[in-house]
This record gives sequence, C-alpha cells and structure tokens, in this order.
Amino acid sequence: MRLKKNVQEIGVSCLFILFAIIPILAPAIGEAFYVDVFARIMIWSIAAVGLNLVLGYGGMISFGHAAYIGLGGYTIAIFSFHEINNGFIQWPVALLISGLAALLFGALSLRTRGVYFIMITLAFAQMVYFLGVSADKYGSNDGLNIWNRSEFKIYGLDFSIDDNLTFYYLTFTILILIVFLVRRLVNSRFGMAIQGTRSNESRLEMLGVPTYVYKLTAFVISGVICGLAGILQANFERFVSPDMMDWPRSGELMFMVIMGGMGTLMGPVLGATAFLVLSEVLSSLTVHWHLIFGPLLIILVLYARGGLGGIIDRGQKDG
Amino acid sequence: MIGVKKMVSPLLRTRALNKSFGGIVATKDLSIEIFEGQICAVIGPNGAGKTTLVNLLSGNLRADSGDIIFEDDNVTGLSPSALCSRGIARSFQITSIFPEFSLLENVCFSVQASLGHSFHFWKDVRADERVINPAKEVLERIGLLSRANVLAGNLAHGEKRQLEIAMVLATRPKLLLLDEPMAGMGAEESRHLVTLLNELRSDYSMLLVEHDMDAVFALADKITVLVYGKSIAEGKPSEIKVNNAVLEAYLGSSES
Amino acid sequence: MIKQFFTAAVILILMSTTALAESIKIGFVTTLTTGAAIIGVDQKKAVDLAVEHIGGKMGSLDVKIVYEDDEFNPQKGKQKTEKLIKSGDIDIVAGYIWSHVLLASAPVVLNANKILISANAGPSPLAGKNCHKNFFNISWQNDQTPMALGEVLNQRGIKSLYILAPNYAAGKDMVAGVERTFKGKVVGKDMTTWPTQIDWSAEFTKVKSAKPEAVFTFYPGKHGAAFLKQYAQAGLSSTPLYSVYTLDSLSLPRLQQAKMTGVLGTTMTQFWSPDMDNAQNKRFVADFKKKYGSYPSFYAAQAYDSIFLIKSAVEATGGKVSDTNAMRAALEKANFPSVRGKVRFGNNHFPIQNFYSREVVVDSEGKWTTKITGVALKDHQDVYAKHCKL
Amino acid sequence: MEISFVVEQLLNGFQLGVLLFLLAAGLTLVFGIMDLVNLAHGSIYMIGAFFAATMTLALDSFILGIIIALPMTLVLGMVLEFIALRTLYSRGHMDQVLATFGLILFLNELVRIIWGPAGLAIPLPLLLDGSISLPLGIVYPTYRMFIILIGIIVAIGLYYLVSKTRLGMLIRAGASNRTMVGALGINIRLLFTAVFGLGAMLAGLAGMLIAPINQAQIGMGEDILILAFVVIVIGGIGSIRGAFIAAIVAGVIDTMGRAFLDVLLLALLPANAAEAAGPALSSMLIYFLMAVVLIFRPQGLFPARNG
Repeated sequence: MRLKKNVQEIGVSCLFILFAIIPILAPAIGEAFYVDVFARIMIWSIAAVGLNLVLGYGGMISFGHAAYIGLGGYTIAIFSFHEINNGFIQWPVALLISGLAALLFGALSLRTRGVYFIMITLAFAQMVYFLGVSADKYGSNDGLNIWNRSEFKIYGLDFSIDDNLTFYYLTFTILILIVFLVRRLVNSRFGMAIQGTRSNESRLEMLGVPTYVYKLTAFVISGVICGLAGILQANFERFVSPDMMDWPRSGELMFMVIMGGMGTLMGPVLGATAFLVLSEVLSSLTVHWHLIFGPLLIILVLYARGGLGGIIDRGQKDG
Repeated sequence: MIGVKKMVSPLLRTRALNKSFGGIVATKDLSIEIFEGQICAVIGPNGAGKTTLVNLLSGNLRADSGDIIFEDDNVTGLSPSALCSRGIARSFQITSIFPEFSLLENVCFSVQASLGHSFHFWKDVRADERVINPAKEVLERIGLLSRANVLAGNLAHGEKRQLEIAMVLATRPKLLLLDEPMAGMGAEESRHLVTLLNELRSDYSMLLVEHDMDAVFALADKITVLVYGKSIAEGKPSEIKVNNAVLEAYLGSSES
Repeated sequence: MIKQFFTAAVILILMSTTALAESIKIGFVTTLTTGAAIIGVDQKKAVDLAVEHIGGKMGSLDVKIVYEDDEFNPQKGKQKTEKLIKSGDIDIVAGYIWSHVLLASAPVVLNANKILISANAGPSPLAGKNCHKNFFNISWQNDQTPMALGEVLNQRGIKSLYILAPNYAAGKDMVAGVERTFKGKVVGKDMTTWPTQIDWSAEFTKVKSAKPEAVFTFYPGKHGAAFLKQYAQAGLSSTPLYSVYTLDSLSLPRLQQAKMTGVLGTTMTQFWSPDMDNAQNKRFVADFKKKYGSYPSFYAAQAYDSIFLIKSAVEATGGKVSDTNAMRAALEKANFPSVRGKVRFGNNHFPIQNFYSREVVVDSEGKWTTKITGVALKDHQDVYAKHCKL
Repeated sequence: MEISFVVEQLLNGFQLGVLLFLLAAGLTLVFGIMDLVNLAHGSIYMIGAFFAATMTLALDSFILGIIIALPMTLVLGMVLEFIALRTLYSRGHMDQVLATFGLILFLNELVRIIWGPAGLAIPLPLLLDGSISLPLGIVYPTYRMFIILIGIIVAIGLYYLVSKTRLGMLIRAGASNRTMVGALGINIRLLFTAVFGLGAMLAGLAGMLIAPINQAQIGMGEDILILAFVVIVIGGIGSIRGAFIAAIVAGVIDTMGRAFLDVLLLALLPANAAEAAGPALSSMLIYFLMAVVLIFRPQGLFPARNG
C-alpha cells in the first residue's frame, strides 16, 4: 500500500508538471486547443477536490454540488451584468453566497442518512437549477454572457486576467493552493473528526463528538471550494447558464471523484483529468462514443475498485 | 485534590433506578455506589439487566425514574457526550472501533474528543503534541505502542478489545464502565487483560460487567449481583462467593 | 453506424492527403448526440447535400466541412468551437441550433476575428445590443415568426387566445412575439417546465374551461409531436391550434405514423416551406427527398442556405477567405440563391424576409407536408435591429 | 371555479401518480431488498416504450403489442441483472450509481443505433381514443382513464402479491431484514433476479402506457427517473404502500400546482411577479415537497426498515 501511494504521488507530480508546461507544450505540437482543455480540467479538479472533502473523506454522498458551482458562477455573471467588474467585490460575495447556500442546504440535508441524503441534496440542487431557468432577467436557460472578466484594481494595483495565459496560471496557482489547503485540513484535528464520521459515526458520537457540526462545517467548506470553481468557470467561459447546475453535472463531478479514488488527496485531480481527457478523445473518434464510455465506467467500477488513485475504497456502505 | 468531604461521598451512586422495556423490567429500584479507586463488578445471569445498567450510566438510555449522582452532581438524563466530558467513559460489548485507521489514530479520536472541540483546521494531528502524546502514553500503558501504526481492522480480536479500553482511557475518564471486556477472549488473552486492568486500578475507578468469574474475583473490590434487574446481593468477593442466594441464582447454574 | 464510420474515415483520409491543395475549411457545430440529435442530423444531411450540389468547390477552392457535436450543452459547444478555432486552419464557423450554445460559443469565434454564421439560433442579444460585425444569422430572429402568426390571427378575426409555451428563453420570446401583434384578448397563459414536462393534461383542462377561440403554441423538437397528440386526445380538436416551430418535417412523419387526427389543416407561420416555388428550393427539396427519403426540415433549409451564402462570398472575394473584411462585405450583399427566394441582411446581419402562413396538407404521394397559404409579414425586419449599432 | 374543473385536475394528478407508481414500485423493491441504487431503471422504462411501439406497429394492435412487450422487458430486466447488476449488490451506493450511470449511457446509445434518434410514435388504440362522460359534466380522455385503471389494478395486484403470497413474504422480509432471508435458506439469487425482473416489467409497462401519449424517445427515462426517486424517498424506501401514496401525492401536488398556482399567486403578488414566479415555483414544487418531508421525517413517510 505504501508503495502504491508512492506510485500515485509520482503520477500526481507528473500531472502537475504537465499542467505547468501545457501552455508551452501544446502550441509546440500544434494543438493550442489543449491549453483550454487543461484550464477546464484544472477548474473541474478544484471542484472535485472540494466535493471529495465531503464525499471521500466525510462519506457524505452529495448529489447536488453543481449547485454551488452554479451559484459561484452566477454571482460573477450577475455582477458583470450590472457592470460591477471589481473582483474584490465579486469574488468574496460569490464565495459567501455559495457558502451560505451550503450552510442552509447542508443543515437540512444532514438530518438524513444514506440514500435519503443523496436525494435531498439533489432536490436542493434542482431547486437552484429551476431558479436559474426562471431568472428571466439573467437570460433564463439561454444563459448570460460575461463580457468582462473580473478586474482586480485597488490602490494602483491592476491585475488583469483577460489574457488566457494569465488566467491559466492563476487557475493553476489556485488549484495548488486548494490542494495544499485540503491536505492541511484533512490531516488536522478537524479532518480526523470528519474522517471518523465516515468510518464509525456512532462511536465518535459516543466519545462526545458532535459529529453533525463537523459534517456541516465540512459541507460548507466544500460548497465554498465548489463556489470558487464556479467563479473560475464563469470567468473562463465568459458565460453561465443553468446547464452548469443541472443534475448530470453533479453526477459528472461525482464520477471524477470516484474515478480518481475517493478519500485520497489527489484522486479527484487525477479523476477530473481522466474523465475529461477520455470524453474528449472518445468523442473525437465517433459520435457513438457513449457506447464505449458507458461500459468503460462499469468496468472501472467492477474491476478497478477505488478508482485510478489505487487506494482501496473502504467498502463502506453508507447509512 | 480529594477533599475531606469527598472522601466520604461516593464517586458515583444511583438512587432507586428503574427502567423497563414494554412489560419487561430491566432495572428495578437499583441503588449502587462506587467509590474512588474501586473496581465494582456487576454480575448476573443473561438478561439480568447488566448492559442496561451500563447504558443508563453512560447516558445511552434514559431511566424511567431514579437519579444518578456523579461527584455530587445529579447527572440523570445527560447525553453520552456530556457524561463523557464529565469523566464517565464506557467500552462496548461489541467491538466498536475505526477499522480503516491505525491504532494510534483510533486513540487520537478519543484524545481529540476529550480536548473539547476539534475546530483546528491547520495543524497536522501527527505533529500535534497535545493529541499525539497522550495517545502514545495510553498505547504504551496498554502495551500496544509497538503496533501503533497497524490498521485497527487488521488486529486480532483480543487486541481489538484492548484497543477499545485504550480508547476509553484516552478520554481521561474518572470512571470506566467496562461492558464485558473479556467477551470472546481466549484464556491467555483474558489473563493478559486482567493484569492490565489491575495496573490501571490505581488511577481509575471502574464498573465492570463481566461473565468471566475468574476475572471478576481477581479484580473486584465489591460485587453486585443482579437478577431480573434487581440487586439480590452486594459485598466483597469473599462474601459473594459464599452467599447462598447467589449460588442458587447464578453460580450454581453457570459454573460447570 | 458502419456507414458513418466509413464516411469519417474517408474524410480523415481526404484531409490528410489533400492538405496542401487550396481549400476552404468550414467548421459546422450542431447536435449529433442526445435526443436533440434529430435536428443536428437533418442539418448535417443538408450540408452534405449542399456540398454535393456545388461539386465540392467554392470558386477554385475545395470545400471541407468539419462537423462538431455540441451535445446540447453550452460548455461542450464552446469547447468544440475552441477546438475548431485553435486548431488553426478553420476559415469560417457555422451551425448552432441552440441559443445557449451560440451565446457561449460566439465570443470564441468573434474574438479570433473569424466569421460566424448561425444556421438557426438567433438570440435577441446578438440581434440587438450585442450584435457583431462578423456575426451573421441565416435563419430568423425568434420574435418574428410568432409576430407573423399574431397577424394571421388578426386577419382571421380571432378574438380570444390561450397561450401554451415552455418556460425558457425561446418560449418567452415566442410568447412576447405573438402578444406584440395579436390584437384580441389573451384569456390564459401557461409556461411549462422545460424540457422535463411532456404531459399537458393539467394545462389542457384549463384550456377547456377557458373556452378560447384559438390556442397558440410553441413546442420544438420531440415535444411538438407529444403536444399535438395529447391536444387531440384531450378533446380539444374543435379548438383551432396555431403553432410556430412545433410542426415541421421532423415531427410530421411521426404524427402521420401515429395516425393523428386534427393535424391536417393546422396553421402555422414560417419563412420557408418545402413547396416554395423557386429553382433553388425545388432542387434542394427534390434531391433531399431522393437522397434521404423524407422532406427536409426548415433547419435543413437554413443549413443548406448557409453553404450557398458562404460560396457566394468566397467567389466574390476571389477565394481570399482569410481576408475577413472582404468576406464580410461580400456576405452582407447576400448575393446567393436562397431556398426561400428573396432575402437580404439588415444592419444587424439578420435576414429581412417574408413570413408566410402555411398549412399541413397531404402531398401527391400521401405524405404529410406543409403548403404556403399566404404572406403574413412582408420584408420583415426584427425589432432588435434598432438597438444594433452596426 | 367549477367542480368539474377541480375533479378533472384531480384525475390528471391521479393519472400522473399511477404512472409514477409503476416506476417507483420496481425501484423501491430493488432498492429495499437488494440495496441497489439503479439509475438504469429509467432506461428500462424507455426500452419498454420502444418494445411496445415496435410491436404495435408490426402487429397493428396496441394490446397485442403490450402483451408481447411485457415478457420482453421481463427478460431484459433479468438479463441485465444477470450480466451487469448482480455483482453490484455487495458494493457501496457510490459504485452502484457510477456503474448504472454507465449503463444508461450505453443503453441510450444502443437504442439510438437500433431505432434512430427520432423515436417512434404509435396511435392510440381505437377503442380507447376519444373521451368518456362522467357525472358532474366531466369529460375525460378515455385513454387516461385507462391508465388510471391499469395503475389501480397493478397496485391491487402488487398489494396481494406482497401481503398474501410466499414471494411477498420473502420480499417483505428482505426489505426489513436482508440477512434474515439468507438465513432462512432461501435461494437469494433467484429471489433477487425475480424481483428485479418484476420491477423491470412494471417500469416497462409504464413506458408502454405512455408511448401512445408521447412517443418512444431516447432519454425519456432520465427525467422521470428522478421523479420516481423522489417518490420512493418520500414514501420510504422498500415500502410499496409508501410508494403508492407518495406517487399519488406527488402526482396530485404537481398537477394542482400547474393548475392553480398561477391563480393563487395572482391573488397574492403583483401580476408581473406572479407571472414570473408561477412556472418557477410549480417546477420546484415536487422537490420542495420532498425536502419538507425529509426534514420532518428523515426516513420518509413509511420506512420499511427502522433504524
């Protein structure tokens, strides 16, 4: 197992090096388009790392995390629609809104267990989705263009993320930062408490740990990280639409986490990369690519337990 | 620390405790006392209400009537976590550990719980002396330090039972409620555990529910015999051994 | 599937062997997977047919079409558009069925200073305030067709109308359009959940109790057929149904297959119909039917037009495809044979064209199709053009 | 407002409810007994519709089409169980969600290759076309009445099966205590396959019934699947009774929302706001219902398993 862990770490380091040099590498081999593919991969990675905190470490199967991505993104778009482009206002408010939503939905959802939890998180996410669809002023389901990316101007400082390369490395930096943060988090006392709830929640309660509070806190942090991914996504795509919070998006995000290996630090990054690269490659081969992709997912589940990260899924049934 | 006044009052006592499930009486007018430093054993045939008593004292069950007084405070009806933080800790008859975590981490969970809230987001637990040192101490005391990094799920049964006790100790209790700690153990493992509990008696008071009579007589300062939720005898091991009612109700039928 | 794979392989081989020949490469983004693929596939058929009709040449250049599938998802659509733009040698991007996909993708093409031609989607921001010099639309703006329908209702003296449409952007545009021109009273209006709601029993019961003279509706794609079936089943056949983009060559065969009553004779409005009497259209419809065995849909007609529009510009500029300014000037003239007859571009690069009322009829072979019955709006320009500063 | 209007809307809600019930019944059984989260249940619904449509067009009879299509979906369900899903019983819910999602992608694409992207439409059977008149001046489409009738027959049949037969006893035992059934020496594998086949057939039946109203269409399973999940969660997992009641409640609430919410909102809000809020609220209503139920009863209304 230690050995496997090392192999994984080497793999992940390679991946990060790849992220770092893609903007040089891709144009060199005449595939400049891959710079955007990888920017997208890193954004989804951030969201997946966020979801992994509750899904992998906390054992809470949330089927509604696309809602927080959407809320983060929509906040940026709505600010931009009203011509408030200052990132120092946009970003904190977006994070706050995702966090508050996660607090509200989490507080109610965490009263339930198992499949009930899966479904209630889905229900809340669908409500947010329909909210987006019915927001006439903000484009309804046609979505909303963001004509100006966030601007960071304060006291003579002027940091622009209009340039795609700058944006790429900003995302890269944020990804590293988030991975580092989550790493500290899961190894802290708080992280132990979260992981304990996944392993044996009733025992932890018996020890006098109010698990609900910790789970809720993790849920909120996870929502905020997804909100951050949403902020980046909105800025990157210069566009938001309710599609970004429809339930298949939540499902895809889950798959990225599972594919990479739940409850491992880098699994979600690996998973997001694999998921997006695979669908990109397969879809360029044939329009019937789902015929291959579907069975591939099944085979992955049946024969590569614990995902690509290689750490054994702890086989816990929830509930 | 122990004042003159407290010398006379018991660490824990119950007053006329009653609990029944539907029509079945599990605890009837039970009044027991445990003094500081004592090991008080509770024995009785199956269905005598021993585990119910532990559940009542640990707060997992709520008594129908009666009081529980701990350190002169009425703690009746408090939650398990509240009781835990006051110093009453229990082990479980069925092993309840964190199987995917190492021994050390298992004990860390307990230590963390006893340290109050866990809203520490930054410092690595493995570098957190306030957590790791007490955990290691407990493991050392229980004789499992050399296996600290083994996954708890991979332990032998006896070791799991020891870990259970380590986790209880790590919450820094004053009173241990041990619910059949020897359950399922071989003779060798039992003897080992008796030695261990004997070493612990200087620092902890214990309520011991146990079927293993050798262990009970080796450890207990005082024995309470329960039958159908009612205490039929109480006294030193030597007294209980010769008590006719007890022999009739319990020992006679079970010792073979 | 084997056939498609084969075609793909052939295209790949062609691409690799003729890379050095003078050519124009057109990226065509449409929906080829999910349930919405029915429209994309029809468009693709039309583009293939158009390329065949021009002999694979625009002026002296060989034509190459690169199809990309947007998966009915704006993010994917944008991603595929980026792929087209960034892989370097695409000259023009066309296609786009869905407004949200187009809104997400348009900036990618326009920022790269390339020409973008929408073969269907025409969201109001791109027609008005956010119009762009390099963006062209060869279909229509959402509001126009229902505005034409409102006029038809007025002509027929309809006084009370019930409106049923899906609750999303295009649905709201359609409703706004008909309300803009219709002079009678709207006695009821239901906006249903899109795209999940495919049962209208509650709404039809409301229609029955409101007793309108006519019902106006808009349900594109697979919803259209289901809507019409349930409309008849609910016992509403006696209330005339006026629709836009609900009955088309994609849904009619299915309705005929299901032996639906109450469809024949239904009125709708549209800028085009398979029976339009001009040489270009006759050739298009006849060959489309011959090749694919069904009538082309209006989506197909637009896609077919888009290829001829591009051809006219390529020929006018003498093959200088990379000269975006020259291409734009040539495109603006709209000097091409359109299946809809006369068409020109307004300041916002949306068509100024006629809208016709048409009716569902049976053709000589017994197939259901549509026939033009009159002109509803003449040389009509959309209302957003005045917000466009071009 | 006329009484006939309200009754017709109630019937509409009831009809949606029984359809949801047919889907939810299989889902809740499979879920309750095998502890399997089967997202592909909606795909079986879709394939059922395609089977029925194909058979109806081939034989020119809807009833014959259904009679042949029903055993086809039964077999399909059992084959799927045998090949793909059986190995998932012992896995966590996450694995099940992932694998059955993969199955959805696969089946959707397969259907597209076999039947084409356009879907299949079939006529209403002549006998059931048109409307019937009921007391109070109610005129209701015959076919929808037919769906309600079938739904009620199936519900009664299932009730009988579950409460009176040996299979039903095993099903109930399985839903409340899975290990016990094994301990009784029952051939679990066979029981599971049978239950799965039954559930598949019910889902297929729902698809068949809807085919003449809508049409057999790729992707038709996913949206309704989510609703079916909502229903079984409201009803309490593993409970047929819960699924029935929740399905009817969900159907009626959804329909009533569409029927009356706009009027209600107009009375409460300014016209503009009401027009904007109405459709949004009515689309959220059913999710809102589920959230409220779970907040007050985290195990659903009629949990089959306690604890």
